[in-house]
Amino acid sequence: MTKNIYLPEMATIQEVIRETHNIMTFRVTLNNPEAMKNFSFKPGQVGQVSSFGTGEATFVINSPPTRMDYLQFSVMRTGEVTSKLHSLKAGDQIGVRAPLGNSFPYEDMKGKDIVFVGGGIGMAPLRTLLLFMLDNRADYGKITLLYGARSPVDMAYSYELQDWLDRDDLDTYLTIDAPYEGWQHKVGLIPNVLLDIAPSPGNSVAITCGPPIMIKFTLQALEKLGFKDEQIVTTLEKRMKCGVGICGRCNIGTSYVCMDGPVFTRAQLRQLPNEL
Amino acid sequence: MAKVQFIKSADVKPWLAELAKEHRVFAPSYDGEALLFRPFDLEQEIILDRAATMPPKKTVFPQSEKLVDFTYSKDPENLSRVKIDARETLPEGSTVVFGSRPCDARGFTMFDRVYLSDKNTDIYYQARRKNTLFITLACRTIENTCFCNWVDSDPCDPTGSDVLAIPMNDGYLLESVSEQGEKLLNSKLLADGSSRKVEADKICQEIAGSINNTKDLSQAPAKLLAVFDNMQFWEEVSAKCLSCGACTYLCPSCYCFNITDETNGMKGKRLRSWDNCMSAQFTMEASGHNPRPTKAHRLKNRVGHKFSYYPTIHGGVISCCGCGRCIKSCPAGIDIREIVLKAIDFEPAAVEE
Amino acid sequence: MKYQQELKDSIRKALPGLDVVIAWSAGYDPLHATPHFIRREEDIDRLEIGPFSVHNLATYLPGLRGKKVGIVVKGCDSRSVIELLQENLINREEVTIFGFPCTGVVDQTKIRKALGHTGKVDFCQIASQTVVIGLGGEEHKLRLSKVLADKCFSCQYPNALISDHFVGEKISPSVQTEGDDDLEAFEKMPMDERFAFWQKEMDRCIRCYACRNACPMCVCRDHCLAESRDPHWLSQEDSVRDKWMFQLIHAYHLAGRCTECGECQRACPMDIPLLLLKKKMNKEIKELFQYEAGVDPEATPPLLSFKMEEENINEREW
Amino acid sequence: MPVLKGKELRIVGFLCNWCSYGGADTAGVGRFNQPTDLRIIRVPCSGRIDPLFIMKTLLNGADGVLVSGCHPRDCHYAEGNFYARRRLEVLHRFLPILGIEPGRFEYTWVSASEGQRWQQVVTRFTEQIHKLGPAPKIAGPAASETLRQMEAAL
Amino acid sequence: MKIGVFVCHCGSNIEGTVDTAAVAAAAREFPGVAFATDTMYTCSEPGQEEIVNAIKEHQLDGVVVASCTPRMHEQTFRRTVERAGLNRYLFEMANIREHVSWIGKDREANTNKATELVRMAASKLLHNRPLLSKQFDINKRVLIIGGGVAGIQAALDCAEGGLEVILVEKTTTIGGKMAKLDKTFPTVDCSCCILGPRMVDVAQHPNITLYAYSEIEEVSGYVGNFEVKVKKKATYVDWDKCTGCGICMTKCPSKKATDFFNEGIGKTTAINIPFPQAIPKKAKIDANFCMKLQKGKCGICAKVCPSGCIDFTQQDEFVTEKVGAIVAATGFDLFDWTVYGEYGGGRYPDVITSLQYERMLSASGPTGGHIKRPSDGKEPKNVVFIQCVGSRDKSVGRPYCTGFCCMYTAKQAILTKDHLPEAQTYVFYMDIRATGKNYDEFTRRAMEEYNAKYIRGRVSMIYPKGDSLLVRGADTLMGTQVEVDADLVVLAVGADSSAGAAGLAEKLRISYDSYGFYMEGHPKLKPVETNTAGVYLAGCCQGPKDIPSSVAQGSAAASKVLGLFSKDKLASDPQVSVVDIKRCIGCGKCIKTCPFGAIKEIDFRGMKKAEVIETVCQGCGICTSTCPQGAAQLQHFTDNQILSEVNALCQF
Repeated sequence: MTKNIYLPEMATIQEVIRETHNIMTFRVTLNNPEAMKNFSFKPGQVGQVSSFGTGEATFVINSPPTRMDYLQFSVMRTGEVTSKLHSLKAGDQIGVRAPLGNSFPYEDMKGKDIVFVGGGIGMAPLRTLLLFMLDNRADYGKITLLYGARSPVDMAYSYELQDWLDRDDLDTYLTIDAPYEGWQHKVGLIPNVLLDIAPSPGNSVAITCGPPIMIKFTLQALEKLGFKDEQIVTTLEKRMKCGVGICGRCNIGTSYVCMDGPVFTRAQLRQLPNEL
Repeated sequence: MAKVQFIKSADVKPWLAELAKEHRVFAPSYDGEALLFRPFDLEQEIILDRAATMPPKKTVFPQSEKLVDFTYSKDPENLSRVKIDARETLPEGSTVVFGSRPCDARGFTMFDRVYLSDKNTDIYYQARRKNTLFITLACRTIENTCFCNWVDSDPCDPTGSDVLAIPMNDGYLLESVSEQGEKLLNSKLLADGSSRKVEADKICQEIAGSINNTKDLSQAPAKLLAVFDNMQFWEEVSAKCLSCGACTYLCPSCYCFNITDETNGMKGKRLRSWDNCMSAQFTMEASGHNPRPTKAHRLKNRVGHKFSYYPTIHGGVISCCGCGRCIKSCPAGIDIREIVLKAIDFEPAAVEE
Repeated sequence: MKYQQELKDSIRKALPGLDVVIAWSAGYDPLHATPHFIRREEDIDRLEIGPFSVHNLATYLPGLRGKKVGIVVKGCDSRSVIELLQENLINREEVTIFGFPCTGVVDQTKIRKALGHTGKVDFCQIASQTVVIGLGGEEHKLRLSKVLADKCFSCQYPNALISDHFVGEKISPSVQTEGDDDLEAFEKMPMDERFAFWQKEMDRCIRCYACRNACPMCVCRDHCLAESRDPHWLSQEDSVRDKWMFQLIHAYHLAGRCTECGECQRACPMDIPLLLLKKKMNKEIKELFQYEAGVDPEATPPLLSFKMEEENINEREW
Repeated sequence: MPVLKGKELRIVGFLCNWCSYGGADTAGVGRFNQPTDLRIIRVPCSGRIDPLFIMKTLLNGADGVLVSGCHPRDCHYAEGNFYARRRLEVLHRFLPILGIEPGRFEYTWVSASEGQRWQQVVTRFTEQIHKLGPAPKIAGPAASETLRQMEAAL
Repeated sequence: MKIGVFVCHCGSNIEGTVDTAAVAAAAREFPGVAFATDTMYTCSEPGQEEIVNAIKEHQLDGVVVASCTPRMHEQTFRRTVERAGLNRYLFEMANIREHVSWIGKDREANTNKATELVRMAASKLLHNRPLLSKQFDINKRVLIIGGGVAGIQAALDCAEGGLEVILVEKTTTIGGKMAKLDKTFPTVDCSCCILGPRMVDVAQHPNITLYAYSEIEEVSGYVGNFEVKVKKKATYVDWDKCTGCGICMTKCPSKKATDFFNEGIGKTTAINIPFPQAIPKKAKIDANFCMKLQKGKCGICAKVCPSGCIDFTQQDEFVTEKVGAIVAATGFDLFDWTVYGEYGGGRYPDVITSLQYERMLSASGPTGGHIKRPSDGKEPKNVVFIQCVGSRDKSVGRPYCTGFCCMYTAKQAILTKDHLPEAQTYVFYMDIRATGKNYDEFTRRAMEEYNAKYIRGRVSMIYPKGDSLLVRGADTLMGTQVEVDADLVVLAVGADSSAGAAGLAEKLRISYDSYGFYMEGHPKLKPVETNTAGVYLAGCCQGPKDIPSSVAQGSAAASKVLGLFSKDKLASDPQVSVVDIKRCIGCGKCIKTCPFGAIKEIDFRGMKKAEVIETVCQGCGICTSTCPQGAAQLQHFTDNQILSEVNALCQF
């Protein structure tokens, strides 16, 4: 029998983590053990998470495929569905349609130096790839992470940051927009800090994700550092409903963000009509 | 070899009554001042000499349908443990649509490429599509808004139909197009029509001859992309647009939809309902950001999708069947033909001035 | 139309000071006109006014705020302009109004009803009392009075009530002949039949919201309750209840604001008699408050104001 | 949830908090017997009662809707019931066009001290609704296209 | 949301006719309900503890209590859930006592109805959101409107409490009605002697600013931050210089000016100080009678004034005061008795009002304390008092009892005998209302010691008879007609609301009853509050009352103000309207209809939008039902909340 692309898998929230005042992370497992066991996805793929009665919203699976105890979604409160999700607790039931969309070109990145540049909730898609690469550390060259947020309290995954800072095989830089008492890391806007760190474009790929304004200036900074369009990878967000390229709202010209995205290289983005 | 049968005008209703014993049968009849595909009713007059207000889109793609039925249930031991049972509700039974036009039936082939692709199968669509048969009526009158000939079709085009009926002076020549269609042509009310095939072909030729002014739209995909960033162009062509959904909802090939949840007590449903790319809400994100903030952006996407993006993805097939309902029913009289031609004729130099 | 040339001259003179002038031009066939946005000198030639100038162009004004806009109005359209001014939804200094004496516009549904269908119109000639329509090679002659919109029979304001440029001679309003016959007839029907009537009519609504978007007073536009989840008045279900409820929302939000231009009904692709609801609302508003929308730019719609003592509302006796 | 079959009809009340809700309380305190059909929704002011709530309630199948606020001039918010009076009166007169008996909706003014009057209002309105009987119901969504299809198929 | 439902037995009040256990059982099936039980007395200490414990044990984040009316215990339970760590607005009540168990005995119907009310409450609760108050600064100054005894009391109490007080008085002197009285009942002590010192205290108190002969022009703002525009009416006398010496009065040639203080008994000069103890003791020119102002000739006062304070060019002046609270103590006016044709309608000079009689009795009054008939100055022999003139009389639209007329009539009967031992007094009365301390004893004395003849019955007509009057009435106890010859008739005129009461109420945004008396917040529990936060009432503006009650209310209002100001910041009520800026199209309909001016237009990135001023919004929700897009939503009564109640009830 043909799979019903609209029928979610039922899942249980195992753990809820409050990240910031408006971001919560949900760790979920599929109720059907068979389905959970067979679940496979690639870093960067997304899922449609349902609160039945409210609706669905799209989130990247931000746990890596190498750690399958649970699937993790981080949810920033913006609208009806995200507000509803924020009211849920461990043990509550949700629906998941995943994996959807494309993934980061992690195969093509093998042997390369990797530069992650994440801002705010934009850290979520980077996290999955970062952890995946750390779990396959030998496959990749030098890995640099620059993660910025407005202030320390706006920084998601704060409980993991120390780990990342402590690792020898990962260069982690944290930055906030303005000085804050007790903050021992960098202060400044992400693009400026990026220019300070000045990662070499040589054999590198930069992966950046964050709010539109940050992306805009980060792309400029990367360009200044000598990164070519093919070396820059980012993800797009659009309003989605079906998640499978049918319902007709997330296209940019001929590309459907839900199917052909959400991951695009800057070179690919330049090919798309200008409608972000 | 197609089965060819003939039916006298007077026998149409009895034949439909026969078919109605096995299938849900829809035929065009008046509801108020609107000519709609309505459940066949012996008492109702069937109107076949003019195009229906609405295509029979609803028969395969309902205005609103349930995708998922869900029920909450509580663990009596621990009321806060709530289980959710979510199940699909697939349509059953078969349907025959009588009196659809070639453009109407062909519209579903635009759906097919998306809803039944190698990547995805929409099982709700599939269930209805499979079980809905179209007895399509070739057009004898070409209306002012008709332009099927621009989009690689013609008034006798059987694409997407199961039976093609060619109107003759005393009745209809019924030609099976699909196997399922052939099965419909087994009634005692029908007579072998092979002898009148030549006559019918002639009628078709005559009709085809009565349409002229075919336009070549092969440049449309590229040309529309070329004017993508020319917002002045789109603002001008969309100036009179009211951003309503008349064009999209009456379009046999518009297939966009929305998904919304409704609950009532411990029960709820996930609905799939028609959505309209001309509405600002269509792409409005929860943050308030809208990639298509103005009607110019939205009309650009509608025209672009039909005449550029879709053909680019689907081997050059334009996602418009030329029925002209969007022109006829537009409260502001927007003519999509004009826009496409204008884009094709557009000389970038003109932007400079 | 007699004053067409004069109107064109008037627009030609004003155009240099305006971003756009909204008028009408010929539509896709001889039976239809379409709104026409004049931006350049050469656009003026295509302007046409006459019995097919059905569209109420005032609908476009709120969307053009911030621009210098010229607009050609029939008498009835001018009431919508007044109403928009009254509600501060447009700025008077940004709008230049061109008026002309209107002798009535056609109702396409009536023509279609008279001819069966109007898909293949070859030509259309309009004389003072008759319309001759060429349809699929045949000629059909119709009395103009048979195909004019209902609102034209009871029209009290054939000349623009407000205008900066008025071409032609003002004409006096036609004597009320038909008025709200349909409303009167409808109100004679038994309750259950009325209830059934609306169920049947609303059933074919496709929720395209052409009624709303064509309405010059439906100013919420992108923020309409129809699609909103918060507040969540309606589901997206294809149900008579939701579709009917929307029409009640529309009618109620227009109470005391509706000028009965009839665009809701004209725009409806399914020909649902939506104007009936508005006529009823207006009748009651008029009876209760002696108020008519779109006549006085300084007035306040009656449901946005009150009197301590209401002359026509009896204190409830129980 | 169904109404008690044969006993009750579905009557919904919208009452302002300051006067009429208090009046209903006073009636309770005074043990003034009333029919049990009415279910009261409390709102701060009759001015808060969007007439569309009443339409929605009626279209949802209520058999009657009763609105009550402070007497004109006694509004807790000074002007709320003046607006309400106009809006509710318009609604009352509008309902017949829909084929809904205007008697299915009434509005009135009851102060917090008028317990006895509240008893009379409820009793009278409930009687009126029972006299009118159950309201005609809109066929649900299933009934539109699908039901017709089914009917046609049968 | 995890909801806990508590269905209260209220002893047998509810349980008697509602199966509360069944209601709780049914509630367990409702969406979101994670816990439901029935309890004996939910509002009791153990009942509330049960809620707190359940919230903790079951991790509830919303509570429904089905019990009595929310007007009774909503606050109680809000505090309960707050104690358990929930936001107080994540609570709903179902009224199953007043609206169910007490109004019917059909247990099946009641149980079903109670269940539905719980279902409604739970449905609404699912849409409730935590609401938080905002803190704002307050201006600890108080405005008191009206300088009668109630206003004086309030002003002094506030000033003593350390507050800055602005006292605004309409006439040129404070003192109000009490200053006009000769003696007070039941002690018969001198009114002016007890009030006078308090008036002086007002004048001398460093915390009190007095604006006499001033009125309130405009009030804006909200509790804690009102802005009040006061109109200081032109007196044509520079009060900074006027010493109140009174020389101007002795020289003023225009001696026919209306003597308002003396209730029109006699005339006064165009420039005058109303009475010797006036506070402030300043002269004012009555422009209607001043020859200089009327005809441009005269100006004698200017010439004789030793301090040169006369200024014929003076104009009204406006001052703006910022205050945090307002006490309205605007008093009352006498009922216009001339509507009574049977009493002569004002045609007989010897039919006077009780207050005119007081002036006549007063030693500082126009007659120097001698009782004289206005017509001929003779001492009356028979004085007839008629009670309930403009009280308890539906025919003149005054069905209420003024309450103090019985007492002052008894007092005046006594004083009449004191002044004119030969005189005979008659009192026509309906009932004697003498319910205060020592009151009934006092009326008894009038009858028994002072021989006032009390006749129970209404007067049907007063006829002129020679140079006296004939009073005809009924004696309902005897069942006979009586006729009394009267030299003087004193009408016990009832209290009417003050002439400007309605206008001021609208400025203060408080409500008033059909007679023009201001509405208190609650007839029992909030006697001096109004429904507008920060505005309080004292004295007769709320309804007729005697001096002790007025003083008590003055003190009560002052204590309310002091209580309010005991905090440095106030918390706003979060049940206010909020505009969703994304939905707002800036049409301004809400601004037009808001009764409180609580919505303003703002510019948001070049677009017009509406914004609610939280502290001004009173939470009526008119904007919400006006806004066509549903952009303005009254918190806690949003469209979705009300719709969820509707849907819980009817979705067939």
